[in-house]
Amino acid sequence: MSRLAFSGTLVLLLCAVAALATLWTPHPVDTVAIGARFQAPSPAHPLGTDHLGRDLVSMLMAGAANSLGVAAAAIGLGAALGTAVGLLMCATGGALHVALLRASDLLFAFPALIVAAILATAFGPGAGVAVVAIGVFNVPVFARLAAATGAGLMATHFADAARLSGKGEFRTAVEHALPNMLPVIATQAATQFAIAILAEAGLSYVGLGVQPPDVSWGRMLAEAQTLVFMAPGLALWPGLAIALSVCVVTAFGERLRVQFDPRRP
Amino acid sequence: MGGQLRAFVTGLLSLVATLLAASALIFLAVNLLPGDPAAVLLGQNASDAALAALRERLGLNAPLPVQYGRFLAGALTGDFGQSATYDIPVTTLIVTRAAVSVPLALMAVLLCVAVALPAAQFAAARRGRGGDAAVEFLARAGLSVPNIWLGLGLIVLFAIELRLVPAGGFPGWADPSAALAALLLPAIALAAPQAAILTRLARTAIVERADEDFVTLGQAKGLSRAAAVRHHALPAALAPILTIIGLQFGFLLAGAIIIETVFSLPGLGRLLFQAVAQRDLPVVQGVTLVLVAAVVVVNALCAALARIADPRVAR
Amino acid sequence: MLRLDTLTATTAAAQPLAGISFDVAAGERVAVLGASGSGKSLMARALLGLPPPGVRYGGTVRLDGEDILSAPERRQRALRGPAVAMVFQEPATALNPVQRIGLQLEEPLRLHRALPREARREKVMDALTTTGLAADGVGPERFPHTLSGGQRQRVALAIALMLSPRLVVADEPTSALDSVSAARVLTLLTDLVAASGAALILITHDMDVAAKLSRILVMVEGRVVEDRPAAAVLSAPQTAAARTLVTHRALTLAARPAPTGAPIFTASLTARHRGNTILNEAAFDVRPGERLAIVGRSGSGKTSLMRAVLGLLPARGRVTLMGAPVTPGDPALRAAASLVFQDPVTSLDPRWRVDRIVAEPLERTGAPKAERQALAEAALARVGLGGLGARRPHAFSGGQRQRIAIARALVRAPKILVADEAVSALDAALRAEVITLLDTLCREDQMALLFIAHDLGLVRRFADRVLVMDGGKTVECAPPGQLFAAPQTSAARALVAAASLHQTDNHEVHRS
Amino acid sequence: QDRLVLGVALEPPHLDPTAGAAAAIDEVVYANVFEGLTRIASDGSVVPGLATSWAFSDDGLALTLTLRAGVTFHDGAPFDASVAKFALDRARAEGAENAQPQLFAAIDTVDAPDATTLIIRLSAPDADLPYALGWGDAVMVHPKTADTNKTEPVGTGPFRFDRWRRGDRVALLRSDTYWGAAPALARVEFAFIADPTAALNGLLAGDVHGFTNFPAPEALPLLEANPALSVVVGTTEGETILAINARRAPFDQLAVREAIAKAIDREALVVGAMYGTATPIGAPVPPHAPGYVDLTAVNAFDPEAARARLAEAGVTDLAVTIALPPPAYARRSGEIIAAQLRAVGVAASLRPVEWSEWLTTVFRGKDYDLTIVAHTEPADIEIYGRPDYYFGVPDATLDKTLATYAATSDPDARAILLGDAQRRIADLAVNAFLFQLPKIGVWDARLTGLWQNAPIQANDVTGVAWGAN
Ligand SMILES: Nc1ncnc2c1ncn2[C@@H]1O[C@H](COP(=O)(O)OP(=O)(O)OP(=O)(O)O)[C@@H](O)[C@H]1O
Ligand SMILES: Nc1ncnc2c1ncn2[C@@H]1O[C@H](COP(=O)(O)OP(=O)(O)OP(=O)(O)O)[C@@H](O)[C@H]1O
Ligand SMILES: [Mg+2]
Ligand SMILES: [Mg+2]
Repeated sequence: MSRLAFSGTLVLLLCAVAALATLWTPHPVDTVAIGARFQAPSPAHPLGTDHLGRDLVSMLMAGAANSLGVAAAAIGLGAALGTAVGLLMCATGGALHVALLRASDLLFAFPALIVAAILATAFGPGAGVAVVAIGVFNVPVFARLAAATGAGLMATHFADAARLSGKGEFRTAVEHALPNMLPVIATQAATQFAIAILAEAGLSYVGLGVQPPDVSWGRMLAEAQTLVFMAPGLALWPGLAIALSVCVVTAFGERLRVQFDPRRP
Repeated sequence: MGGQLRAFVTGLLSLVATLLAASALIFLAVNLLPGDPAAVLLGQNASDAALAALRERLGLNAPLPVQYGRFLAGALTGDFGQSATYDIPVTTLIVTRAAVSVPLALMAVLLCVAVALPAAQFAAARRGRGGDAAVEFLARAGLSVPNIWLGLGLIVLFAIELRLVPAGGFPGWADPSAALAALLLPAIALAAPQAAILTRLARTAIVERADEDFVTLGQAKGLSRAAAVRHHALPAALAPILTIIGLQFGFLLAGAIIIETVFSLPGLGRLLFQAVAQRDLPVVQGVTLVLVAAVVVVNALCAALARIADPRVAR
Repeated sequence: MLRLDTLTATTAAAQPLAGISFDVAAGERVAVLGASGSGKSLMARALLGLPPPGVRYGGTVRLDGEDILSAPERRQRALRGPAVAMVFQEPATALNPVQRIGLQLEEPLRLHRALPREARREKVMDALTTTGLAADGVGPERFPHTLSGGQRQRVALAIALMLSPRLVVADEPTSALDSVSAARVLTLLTDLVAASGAALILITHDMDVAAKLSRILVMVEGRVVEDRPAAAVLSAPQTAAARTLVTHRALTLAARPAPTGAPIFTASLTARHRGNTILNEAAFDVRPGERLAIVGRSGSGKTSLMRAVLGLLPARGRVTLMGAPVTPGDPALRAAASLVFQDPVTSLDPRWRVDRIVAEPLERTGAPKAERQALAEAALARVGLGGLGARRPHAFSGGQRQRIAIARALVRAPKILVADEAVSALDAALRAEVITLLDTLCREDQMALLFIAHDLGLVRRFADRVLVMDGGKTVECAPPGQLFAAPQTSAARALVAAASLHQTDNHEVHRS
Repeated sequence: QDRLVLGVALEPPHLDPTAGAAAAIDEVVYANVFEGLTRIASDGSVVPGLATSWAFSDDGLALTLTLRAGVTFHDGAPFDASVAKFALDRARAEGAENAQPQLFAAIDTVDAPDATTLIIRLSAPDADLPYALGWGDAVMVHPKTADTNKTEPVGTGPFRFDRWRRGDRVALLRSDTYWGAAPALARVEFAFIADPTAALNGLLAGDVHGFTNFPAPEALPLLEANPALSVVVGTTEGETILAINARRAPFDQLAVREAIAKAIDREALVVGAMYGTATPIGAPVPPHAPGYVDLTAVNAFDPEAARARLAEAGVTDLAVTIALPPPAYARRSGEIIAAQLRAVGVAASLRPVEWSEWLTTVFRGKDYDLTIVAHTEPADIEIYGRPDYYFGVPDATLDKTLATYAATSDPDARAILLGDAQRRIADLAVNAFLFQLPKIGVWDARLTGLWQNAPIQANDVTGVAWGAN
């Protein structure tokens, strides 16, 4: 199996667990059983239970759904909007181009956590806010990438050929620049996806991420902070889940990059 | 010269436009949020008269455009008004907090560069071999470990077990060595993921140039592979690396909230965060503006440095 | 002095060098020829013991009896520079873009000679002088990007010769240069190597260049298939590969009448870019069926003129089409004129099917889809690629791709075809194929052809008139015979002189 | 050693206790920098402060206080009756920035006949006035420095303000001009550490010597096992409630409110959210208060009964949102209560809010279903009689009891009235009553003199000293 296929399989596996968790977890995660908290691993609870008596395996599964879901939605949002803006920058010149460039720079300069804080106050913290905050932060990333890649593509002879066929800048950008930049975008998306998983954890840490009764790895980690000395597993497992999925997803992104590298032998 | 002056002026104008847009945006956003700073200050038992008086004193009763105009007029002279919560000039507040955030970000960037560039160059010179894979592994690990985890681990090890440095807090710059000690762990925790990112990006940038003929020419002149990469590929890759560092610095300056919280450091990030919670509009405005300005200026600076590093970029 | 014995190069998937053996005596000058991908560059790098990543060498490369490949790294480094030096193909990448050239010239001295700084400086200045750079006003403080391609190659040459090596390996040092610069670099290379008594291995695809060296090696798929004195190879090539290389230098074109009638197309254009004038009232006219060649040194504005005419580059001026004034980029003009780009790789969108690519110019004509399909298929058939429309560009060879580009240009039956170095990226066999096609089109369809070319041999045989450009101006326009016999302007004279350097007596022009 | 670093969770916005609601202000300056005429002792009793004695007139409409002589502010300005009159008049002025105007509501005029006599005349009897004068909101400030106290507090206390590094700490130094016995500590620093993890780390690393209000009860087993630390769990005046918006249907129905109260397992809550450090309550009076009645049996945990009550009220598919202010007790309780409500068929969702939003939306705007909050003011049962308070069920009986209670000064009669009020409130299920907020003290085992309980939100370090070992 190629390394790309291998890392791709791992990513799929991760997504499968997350998808499964939206339908089924071994134990419910929205009930509490204070009497059963801090249980050691047992056949019924292979990783034990948390501070509210919930099964840790079920929590990790449910957390996967939210953590990965938020990351995926955020990157989807950021990549779609960013690519659109980048394409628009490719297809336009003059004032509009400069305005878009500035707007994207401005977005980039804005501290992302503040955007999240403001959104959270306006709409109440939660998965939606996390998606928008992380997504917004990613818009300029993809916009820059799309603009830079697209600028090269718009200068190719096949773009000129499209212009000579009577097509406008925008149509040329959509028909020629867009399909050719997709590999680059996809590769970047994998890397940003990994960063988004970490960002979700960070948002949860400061209380702006997924809210109870929903579960996310970041929230689990944040809540286990003061318990590390007494119930280290509560911090260990979600931390590991984050680290491993970031690792798997970046590896996949790296493989994608190599795969699409024009210099590849 | 005329061209350069024009470029400078347009650059300045676009910076001002960016800041104006930023301030208008943040002003509107914070004003539309539910919540009232006067209510926070006076609490549950406050009388309506007292609330109204305080709102008047804080200038919250004026129409929004007037408030914004006042803010702009003040900002032009470096006066961002009084903090609604602390009741001291926002500028003073920013200066004291910047005394933590700026050195912290600088230390983190320095650490990050000091680790990432040699590692990247080491990996690039050994592309596809064991050393490269090891660096890639470490970089990926550095990126993957959640920041909170790393911070906590450092505290437990160095502050609680070994008692080498404090677990948090900031003693001020009166005693520089104590200040540096207090910033060391946070800087490391902050730098680690950035160093991982920079290592990977820098490695790619160097590798992209390591196959160019001029690097081979360096070897053809008798340099070893590593030396050829160091003397030729790295300098040629410096421009994009500097751009990345610029972006990272901006991020570290404003995005350190989590680390500031874990280490209870009085930095700009936490100040801003708290000001949003308390609807301390002058502080939110002032800090955001300063941060955005800093990011824009630092990026411009790095672009200028990149231009020096790579004479081709210069227009 | 140099002896290669069953040199092989192995990659994970293949063996691009399959056992090469030959000798080179001291002071000998050897040309290495071969199709693209035949292993020339890999062989060259073996002489330095510097495999590209992913490649392993086998066999031996002995320099005065000492095997470079198996020598310890330290020893290899000691040999690189003082014993063997190399000049790379691409002037754009051969020099470190962020280092002043003085430092780069000095580096071999710092590495291998214990000289004081002053002495090193002096040697650098000497090198700049002998390569004529000092005369061009190029000092050691310059950065590579401020130099022209030819000047950069001269710097690279100076670096290679700095330590007077016994062997100089030059990998296509002039193929990226315009003819004037190429001629200058080549003369300098051969002269300096001769003066220092070093042996030279020159990789080239230019028969005319090879003809001037003492020996020719022809490589095919990682093997040396022919290794004989230059004159022998040229006069009686023994292998098919060598024969192809030699015979395609002469092209047979059918006779045709001189074009007559009113100009179908005229233009006079001025264009500026960031304060620089790139086109300065550049003007031309062309008649139906006429082939107008546009020549000039690199950067003289040839491509810019073509792009300006078609509205791809903003320009001011006058353009008329069949007597009526049109704006550049006018739809009528775009309907009447088509463009074939220099590089077949970048002119086709790799993600599109070939039939869609060919039909693209028809999309805006309002023709129904079926009709567009049919036209595209017809155009593909016309360039000999009928029935292959469902494939994507990567499934075609370089020559086929260029034919696809031509099919796209032809699909709207243009009255004018503009070709920007449409054949220079092709090897000799493919080049002939494409030129024959263009020739047919001009004759049979009375299509006017504007073509940019560096290859003055081709221009002389193929053009009806030649337009010389210099510094964004059109400075001279005359039939080839007249121009080559009596160039009027200095720009034309320089071109003709450079061409004759290349041109050897055995270069025949067939016009049956 | 005579230096103490005390951790506190929240940073005060400023340091003038007479001009702000934040408990964090009192936690730094009360009794340390500023003193009132009276003072609340560690057992909650009223003891002499800058007034050495006081007495009500027979009709209860005048309070005469004798002031301590020879007291000066840290800047050398003398304290006398005219200063006291100024301080009180300033605090009770119309539109003053004082956060507790109700304390001074009964005061009509303040007179200073001589330097050490102050007469406060009332418009109605107010037995609690001496107690009220002990609040931080009633401390003595000097006319010269009153306006700058926010940033440079100048009081009469045993410690004077040294410096405040915002975001990090406030430092106090021993005052040489203090009228009383010099404190043992020469320097006291209040370090602001909001994050529970950071608090725990700071304690373990020895950066801070203690927390009077440690924010992470879950870490107590670890800290108790540490011989270098003392863990002292006490009580506060904070009754933690699940406030119910009875203005909004269907919470106007008694059965629905009872159902909500019965759905909550307080034992589990106290263990789950507070790690067993808190005491369950059944009414808004602290268990340590005189007149307390244990009413936890009223609407005790009974999910079946809760379902039945809901059915009785004809309420099906009840969906509620619980607004949660930032403190950890609220956020943690919210998660558990939401799960407990779900268990009886009430779809509970959570909305975390900042204090600013809580105050405007929930408290003043009364726009909420349920919210969890601790009412930390001492002896504050009167809020159940306020007609336009953010919670409350209109009830004439309760209003009458509370009014009589306020006007009564006889302790025994007060206890009986307080008992009636508690029972009525519990029966009406005005709110669901959760637990008395604990005060979790953790400090270096060598420290003596820190308060176990918090009858008032303050960290009086006057009597704190480092022990022998
Ligand atoms: N680093 C490498 N890894 C794998 N294969 C390589 C590598 N470098 C070259 N090759 C292969 O070796 C063969 C010979 O390449 P080489 O560069 O020597 O050709 P060339 O004759 O110089 O061609 P050109 O005229 O286009 O420069 C090609 O098939 C090429 O794909
Ligand atoms: N997009 C551009 N940006 C900057 N300069 C340009 C651009 N296009 C053309 N020029 C400049 O215009 C001049 C003419 O360039 P042009 O490409 O037309 O030359 P050319 O004669 O086609 O050269 P070559 O033979 O190398 O293709 C050059 O000096 C070039 O640097
Ligand atoms: Mg080659
Ligand atoms: Mg050109």
